[in-house]
Amino acid sequence: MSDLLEVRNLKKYFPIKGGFFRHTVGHLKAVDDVSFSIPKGHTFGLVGESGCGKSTLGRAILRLHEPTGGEIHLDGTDISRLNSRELVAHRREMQIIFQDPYASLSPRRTVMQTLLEPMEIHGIGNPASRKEKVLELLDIVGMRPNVLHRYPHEFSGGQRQRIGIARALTLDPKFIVADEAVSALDVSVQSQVLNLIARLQRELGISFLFISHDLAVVQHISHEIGVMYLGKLVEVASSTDLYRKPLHPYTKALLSAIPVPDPDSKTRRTILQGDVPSPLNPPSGCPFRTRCPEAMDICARSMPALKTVGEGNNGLPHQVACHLY
Amino acid sequence: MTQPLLSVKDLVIEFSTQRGIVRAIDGVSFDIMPGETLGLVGESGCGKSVTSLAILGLIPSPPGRIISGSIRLDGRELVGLPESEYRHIRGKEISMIFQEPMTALNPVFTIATQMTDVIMRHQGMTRKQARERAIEMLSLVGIPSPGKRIDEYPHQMSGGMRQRVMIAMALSCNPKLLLADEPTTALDVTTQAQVLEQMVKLQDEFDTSVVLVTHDLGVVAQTCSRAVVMYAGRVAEQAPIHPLFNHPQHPYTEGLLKSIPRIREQKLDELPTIPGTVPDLLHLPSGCRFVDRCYRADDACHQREPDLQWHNDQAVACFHPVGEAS
Amino acid sequence: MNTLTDDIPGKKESESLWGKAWYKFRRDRIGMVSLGVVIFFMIIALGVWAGLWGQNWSGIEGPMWAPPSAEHWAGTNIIGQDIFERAIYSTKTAFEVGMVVAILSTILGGLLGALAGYFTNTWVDELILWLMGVLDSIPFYLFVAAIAYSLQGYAYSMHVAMIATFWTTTARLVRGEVIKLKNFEFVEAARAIGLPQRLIIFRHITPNTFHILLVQATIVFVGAIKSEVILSFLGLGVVDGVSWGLMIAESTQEVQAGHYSNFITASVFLFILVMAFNMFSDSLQDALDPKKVSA
Amino acid sequence: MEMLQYALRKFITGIPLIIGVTLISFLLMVYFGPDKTYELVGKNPTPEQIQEVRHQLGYDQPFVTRYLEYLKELVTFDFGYSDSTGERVNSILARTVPISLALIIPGFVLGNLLGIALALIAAYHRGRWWDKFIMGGSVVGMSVSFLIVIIAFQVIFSSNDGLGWFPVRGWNVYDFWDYLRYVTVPTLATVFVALGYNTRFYRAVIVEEMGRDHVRTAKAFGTPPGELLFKHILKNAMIPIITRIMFSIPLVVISGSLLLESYFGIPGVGLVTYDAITTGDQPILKAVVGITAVLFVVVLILNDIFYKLVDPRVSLK
Amino acid sequence: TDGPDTTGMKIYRHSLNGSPSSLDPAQSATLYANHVVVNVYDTLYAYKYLARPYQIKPNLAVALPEVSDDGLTYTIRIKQGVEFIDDPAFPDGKGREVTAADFVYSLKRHFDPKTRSQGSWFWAGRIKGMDAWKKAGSDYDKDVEGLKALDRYTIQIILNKPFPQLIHTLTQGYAAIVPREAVEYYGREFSVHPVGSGPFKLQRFDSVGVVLVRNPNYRKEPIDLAFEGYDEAIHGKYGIKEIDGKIPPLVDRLEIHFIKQSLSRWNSFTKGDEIQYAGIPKELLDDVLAQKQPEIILKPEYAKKYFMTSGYENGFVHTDFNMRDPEIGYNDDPQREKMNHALRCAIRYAYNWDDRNKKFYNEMGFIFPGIIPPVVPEYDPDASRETLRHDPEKARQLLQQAGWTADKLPTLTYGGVASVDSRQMFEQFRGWLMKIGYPREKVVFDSYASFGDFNRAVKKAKIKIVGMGWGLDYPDAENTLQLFYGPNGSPGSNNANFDDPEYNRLYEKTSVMQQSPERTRLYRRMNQIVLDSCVTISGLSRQQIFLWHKDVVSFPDQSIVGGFHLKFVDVKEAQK
Ligand SMILES: Nc1ncnc2c1ncn2[C@@H]1O[C@H](COP(=O)(O)OP(=O)(O)OP(=O)(O)O)[C@@H](O)[C@H]1O
Ligand SMILES: Nc1ncnc2c1ncn2[C@@H]1O[C@H](COP(=O)(O)OP(=O)(O)OP(=O)(O)O)[C@@H](O)[C@H]1O
Ligand SMILES: [Mg+2]
Ligand SMILES: [Mg+2]
Ligand code: NI
Repeated sequence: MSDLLEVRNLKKYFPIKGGFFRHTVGHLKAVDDVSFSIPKGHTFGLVGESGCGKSTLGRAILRLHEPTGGEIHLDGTDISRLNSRELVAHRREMQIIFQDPYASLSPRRTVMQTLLEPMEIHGIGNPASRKEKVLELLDIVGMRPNVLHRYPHEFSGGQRQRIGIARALTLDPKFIVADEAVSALDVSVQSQVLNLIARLQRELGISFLFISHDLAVVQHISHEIGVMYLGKLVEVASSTDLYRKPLHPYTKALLSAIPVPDPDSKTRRTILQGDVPSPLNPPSGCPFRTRCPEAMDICARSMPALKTVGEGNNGLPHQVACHLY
Repeated sequence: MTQPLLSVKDLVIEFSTQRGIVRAIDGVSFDIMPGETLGLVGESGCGKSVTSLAILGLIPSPPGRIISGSIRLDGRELVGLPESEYRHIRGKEISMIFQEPMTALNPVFTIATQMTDVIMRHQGMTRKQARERAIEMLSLVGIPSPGKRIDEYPHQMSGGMRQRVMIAMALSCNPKLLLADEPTTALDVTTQAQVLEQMVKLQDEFDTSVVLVTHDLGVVAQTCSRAVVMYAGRVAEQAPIHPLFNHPQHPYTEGLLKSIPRIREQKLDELPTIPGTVPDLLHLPSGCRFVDRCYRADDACHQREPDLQWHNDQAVACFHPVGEAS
Repeated sequence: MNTLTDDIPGKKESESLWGKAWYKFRRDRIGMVSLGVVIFFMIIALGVWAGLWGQNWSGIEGPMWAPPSAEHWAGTNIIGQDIFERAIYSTKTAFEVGMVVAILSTILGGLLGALAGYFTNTWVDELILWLMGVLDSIPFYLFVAAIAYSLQGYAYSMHVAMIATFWTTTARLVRGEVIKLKNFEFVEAARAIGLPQRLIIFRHITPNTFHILLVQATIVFVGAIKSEVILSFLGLGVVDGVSWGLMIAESTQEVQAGHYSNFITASVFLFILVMAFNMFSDSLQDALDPKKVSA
Repeated sequence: MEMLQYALRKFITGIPLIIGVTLISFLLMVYFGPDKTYELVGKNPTPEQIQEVRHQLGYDQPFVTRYLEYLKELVTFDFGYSDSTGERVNSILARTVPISLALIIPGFVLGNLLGIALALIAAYHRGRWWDKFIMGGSVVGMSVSFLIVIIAFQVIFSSNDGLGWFPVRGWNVYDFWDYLRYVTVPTLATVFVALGYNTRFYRAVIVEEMGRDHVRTAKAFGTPPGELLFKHILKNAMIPIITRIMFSIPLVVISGSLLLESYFGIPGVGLVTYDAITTGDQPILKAVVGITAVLFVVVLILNDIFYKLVDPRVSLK
Repeated sequence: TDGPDTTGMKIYRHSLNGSPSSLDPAQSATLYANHVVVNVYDTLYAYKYLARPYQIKPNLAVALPEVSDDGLTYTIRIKQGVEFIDDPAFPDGKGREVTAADFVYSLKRHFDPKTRSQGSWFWAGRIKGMDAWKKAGSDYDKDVEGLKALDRYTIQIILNKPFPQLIHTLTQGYAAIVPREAVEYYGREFSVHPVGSGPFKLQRFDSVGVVLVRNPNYRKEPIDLAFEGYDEAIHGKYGIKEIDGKIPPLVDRLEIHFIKQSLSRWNSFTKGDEIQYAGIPKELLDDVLAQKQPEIILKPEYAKKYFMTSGYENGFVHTDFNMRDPEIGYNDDPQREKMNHALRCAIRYAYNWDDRNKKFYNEMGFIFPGIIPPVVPEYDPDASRETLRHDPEKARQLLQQAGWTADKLPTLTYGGVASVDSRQMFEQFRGWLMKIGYPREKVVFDSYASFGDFNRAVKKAKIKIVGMGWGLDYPDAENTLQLFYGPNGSPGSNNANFDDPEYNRLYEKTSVMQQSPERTRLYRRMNQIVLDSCVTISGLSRQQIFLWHKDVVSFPDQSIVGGFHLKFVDVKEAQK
């Protein structure tokens, strides 16, 4: 199975301004040396706490943020080296679905305008064929054609999210970043949208980077899952492995913290102490050591590298960055 | 049988909006026993917050208005209570924690000012005593070095800490009832677990009744003893936690429970869903509010609204509860 | 397997935000009455413009300071011109000043505000902010006077000066709104599909500031009319024709001598229009408030 | 110390603003402003005489030289002599600015205080009768022209045709009682007009603040209405209020109130400025514009520092 | 209250409708400036307080000048022992004696560019050697042949050609005597720090007024009312007699308030003692006066409280055509020049003097043909009034005959300083022109926000029609006739840019003549030339009414020089 997307040592640092002349006095390492790959037709789930750099990673891959360093290979092309004109051409191949169903659609544009725009920009087809494509997309996301001339505010959150998905599909991308695409939805609608995404992926063979803070959601939809903590990937494994045999103490804590909708569930909960450290001055060594129940001396001194510790049931390697292993 | 601490009966609340009169709460009833934790669940917009605000007498008016019904605290009627008297109940007998830890605290005053104001007002302490009490409360909710942090401003704290401050503040006057409106929704799972645990612990300690408003059934399962499931301004089902999760009777509860994504050994190809969306309160279907999305609906459901029917300690508003032959 | 529906709740009223705003506005009684008054004035102005009435504002028709009569409804002024006729003609002047200043300063403010907001933290923003700061700190009268001199005899010098000073407020508002909007995900979505910046700004962002622009335009309109009165009083105002400001300036000496007609007529016209416009502007603001629209 | 450093940095970044204001104003003055020459030549001048006067005024110098000279004057705070009276510009300002301040401050303070008070009342009774009444009044206040108010008030309060309580005009102030007699009518007029705008603005700010979550929290903890309004809401609303007040200060200090001064015959800086504008008295204009620009920058800094005092979230960085 | 320590003082509160900008005598171009300058400085000569027509009397001079037979050499002796006020400008702070050299210095100042003199035109080209002195760099230590101090108290002036009006110029504020020490000590600020030897000294000066206080060292010269021209029939009712023999100045403190708004001024006047002197606002004339013609009479309620005098101004208002503009004045094409002449005359017929007089001058102005106003002896009461006739029919006829049609008519720019009055005057003017078929769009108001800008446009001959007023510097028609003398064209005082060879020749001839019937004949001939050429629509002398409180002993005059009467003003009661 070939990898559609390969991310190598991706970094995204935001400059911190300060001092008398408001020059850059330091960097906020939102994404720090992250590598992973996604095979064609696979979904890679990304979980982690708020502010750990998930969105930044997703956006850096699409070059909506300019990466500070690293390589991004999409279907053989190094996205990170394209100039702006080439980039526009490659935007067809990668798209994004956003979290906020209210903020992600242009409020003063009709569904029709929103869906036609990407094709117009890229000069795909003629007006008639574009229209046809729009209708086809609406059908795929399960909406009737009579919505075409309505404005976003006339739809419910779930419906908007579908329009957002349809927009991402207009250019027939190979790769889509879904950044918390279902987090803002009510549970009953959330599952509808999750089903839709899963179906699209199966039918169209698109690769997804599925970002969420909800492990349960990610586990359901992903083939492989990466756990992020303070800008770094701390564990990568196939979704079944990660749930069955979490290795990193953070992953364990994360899993046990998920409230299970079953009053009889008897899982032992690991309650983490303390708060997420500020990414502005991360702790030395392993970033998790300040909250880690199993921290050792070495953790303060060196940052453990992400290393493969075994192979899961479906041939995917299980990687973890922890001194315990 | 013990008297309920709080008893809500046939509450009806309307909002007048530009588009017309919205009946946000339409005949809601439930009781809370002393020391009990009651979950109030339902999807966005079903009226959870409005209900809890109504208990505190904080429905923004205009546009909101309590049309009818009663809310009794220890037998005392709260609906129609004048502001001047209500003020003495708020914070003292009933406290509230709000969802947004970022905005619920006043950004321009220190934690100390905000907490001591409340304590002084309701406990008649001097500022010094109140401050001591506040520090004690902060340490109870697990804030490290509370003596120092009490003089910080809200923005200097993380979301989880702020929420804990809110809890400390809410419990500082030993209220009989604590209303928690989605207290952890805005927090990360790990923080959420911390805060919830803290809350449960303190509740035991202070023997406070809690109404926990949430849309997360997982949270309910782990913290509540009983739950009320609301749908579009009405109570759909009300039951102790075990029967509710194991034998839901309302098709909505059932659908809700099924569609929650949970970590499963065996991955499902497709998550079960409830088709459709929550109806707009201005354009409710005739009959049962859930009728358009219900797989068990028949003509009767289209014609009449079902009332809440009690079976032992479980109540359901459905003509064809799950488990009955349809 | 597709169990999705697309029932749109509450779509009866109207399709667009503007439609909704209009729907809301229609129910606002004060708003409708004030709009009526504004339209009434506008018709007067159009009539003058089309030559239907108010044409004889400069002719010397009657005696000095004639009292109101059937012939001269509001009497005559010192040189025997018909005051009512002049007040009517001034309505046109007021609308001309108001319209020109409101439209142009709104366009300018909207444009520069959007650019500044979109390009925050770049030199574009710095430059525009600098310009706004500079224009705001030059004393208004110096500005107007200087421009009035520089465009000596040019009928629109007052307009130019007002536009140059009034646009900054609009621009600041728009800039703030654009800063807010550009962090919305739909902007990022537009970037993700490869939309050029120009289109992002003018197709996706600026349309969302139209409500601010509209309200701001009405505020500037009122501001322009009121400034005209003071400028005309100082001799920096309308060059040709007559305006309420000029009439009031003429009348300031007369009032204490008991010739109130000029003063009252011009003041009443001015007051009613400004008042109606203020109320209209308020109602419009309510109707267009996005928070309230989406309720 | 942090404050001082901040102020210094802010001031340095304010320099482009000062340069911009002075450059543009000076350009306007030099190329578009009135020509003082023709005020100074006699009734029957010869071309040579006109040339002489231009030379005396420095009009024959290149623009750059004149502008640099201006900057030097600004830095040394010495603006030379008025082209009209020949008096030192500094002594003119020292004489007139205090009078303008004495004239304006009561109205300014009262207008803002009353505005806030009325706004609080209106916001507290939002949507009810009081609110409608106050807001109606403020629309009326906003709709009347200042000019008309001044004329009307002078007739009503001062002239013998009206009540005749106050002097018609002048500024013969030697003690506090004189001051009250002369300042009352101008103050009433100012307050009348300012109140409309202020009340409206402050009400909007307060209403916005009332809708915030923390206000609801305070209510939920039984905060009495007075404390809610004056402690919780007002302190939070201070930022826009301070901004509004601060930014009107430079204009008040330096531009005075032209209309009031000319109508009430008060020898303030507004009149001096206006005369300088219309007669092209460049030394005075240079001083006024320069000082206004500097004041603006100072206000900008002070404003940020006040923010910091009011709102702990604001950092000066 | 009037400030600290005014109790026991005699205070007179005068008012003016405008303000001076400079108190430097060399810049005392306005009436307002003269009000102050002649009261803080001394001039060699002055006009008698009460005698009308004006008569010159010696002031600082001992007697009238001795003039040589050829009219070129003037010898003037000045009083001894007169001292400047004490001032830090003097080495020991004590005022020193005024000498002949001070006068020489004061006049030379006008020819020093640094002085920015506005009055040098009086003497330019007339004093022997002055131009050369200026060319050589205005060095005060160098002598001027025609202007010398023969000794400490004797001045000698030598002219290039006779200048009969010279003595009049020496009464002006321009000719006031300033000490060199003060000029040099105060530099540019001399204009706000007057140091003179006049009856008063300055205490305060700002844009709303001046405060002068008595100069205690002013020379003690008792008033001789008979010499000043007292006439019981005219002055008796004002109680002036009682000042006879007293020593001026008669008040301790003289306040002059500058109040531009006439109603404000009136309200202040009627209020009580805010000010004690004012005019009547034109809007209120009917309320205040019982009768306007032939004699002006106050209504009893005002007559009870106030004294009043009236008289025609020493000057007149007129409207000039700019002859340098080819569309209305001289033109290379003789045919067009003829048409322009017809056009100007037609406009003059359209002009309605009575209407203007009624609406802007209270029907009290004096309308006369031409440019010799009634206050000068050369005025001709029997001149034809044809050129004053309002006849729209005739105007239309003239236009038609000359071949003018509505679309051919040039656009007329009517210049003025932006003020309500000038605008209304313009609108009235346009109204008249519209009545003779002039399209409204073709009559344009060219408004200027300041006098300086308006003056620039006038001096650059940019405006077609200019409404002007001229205040006589001295009562001699020469002062108005020079307004149409060709070489005085813009930027000089000849705003019409009239340039007629015969007129110019006659002007040059009369300018050196002493008053005589022959000169009067020639003056009238020049007047006729101006009228025939239709270069100006002229003129009207305004009626002036002065009112003052009855507790003030005064006979106000502000027609010539301005303010010279103030040292004779007395008040009955001191401040309590
Ligand atoms: N444009 C930016 N400039 C500076 N810092 C930024 C920027 N965008 C993000 N950051 C910082 O980078 C870090 C990672 O942010 P990011 O939005 O990627 O987190 P996230 O994991 O997506 O969080 P969430 O779950 O809240 O969406 C945060 O600390 C954030 O403050
Ligand atoms: N201020 C208000 N004005 C108008 N309608 C309101 C107002 N507050 C609440 N409502 C109406 O009441 C209904 C219930 O709102 P409520 O806030 O109780 O929902 P909720 O269950 O708390 O939802 P969420 O999970 O989103 O907080 C909403 O549908 C809304 O239309
Ligand atoms: Mg994110
Ligand atoms: Mg809620
Ligand atoms: Ni069970």
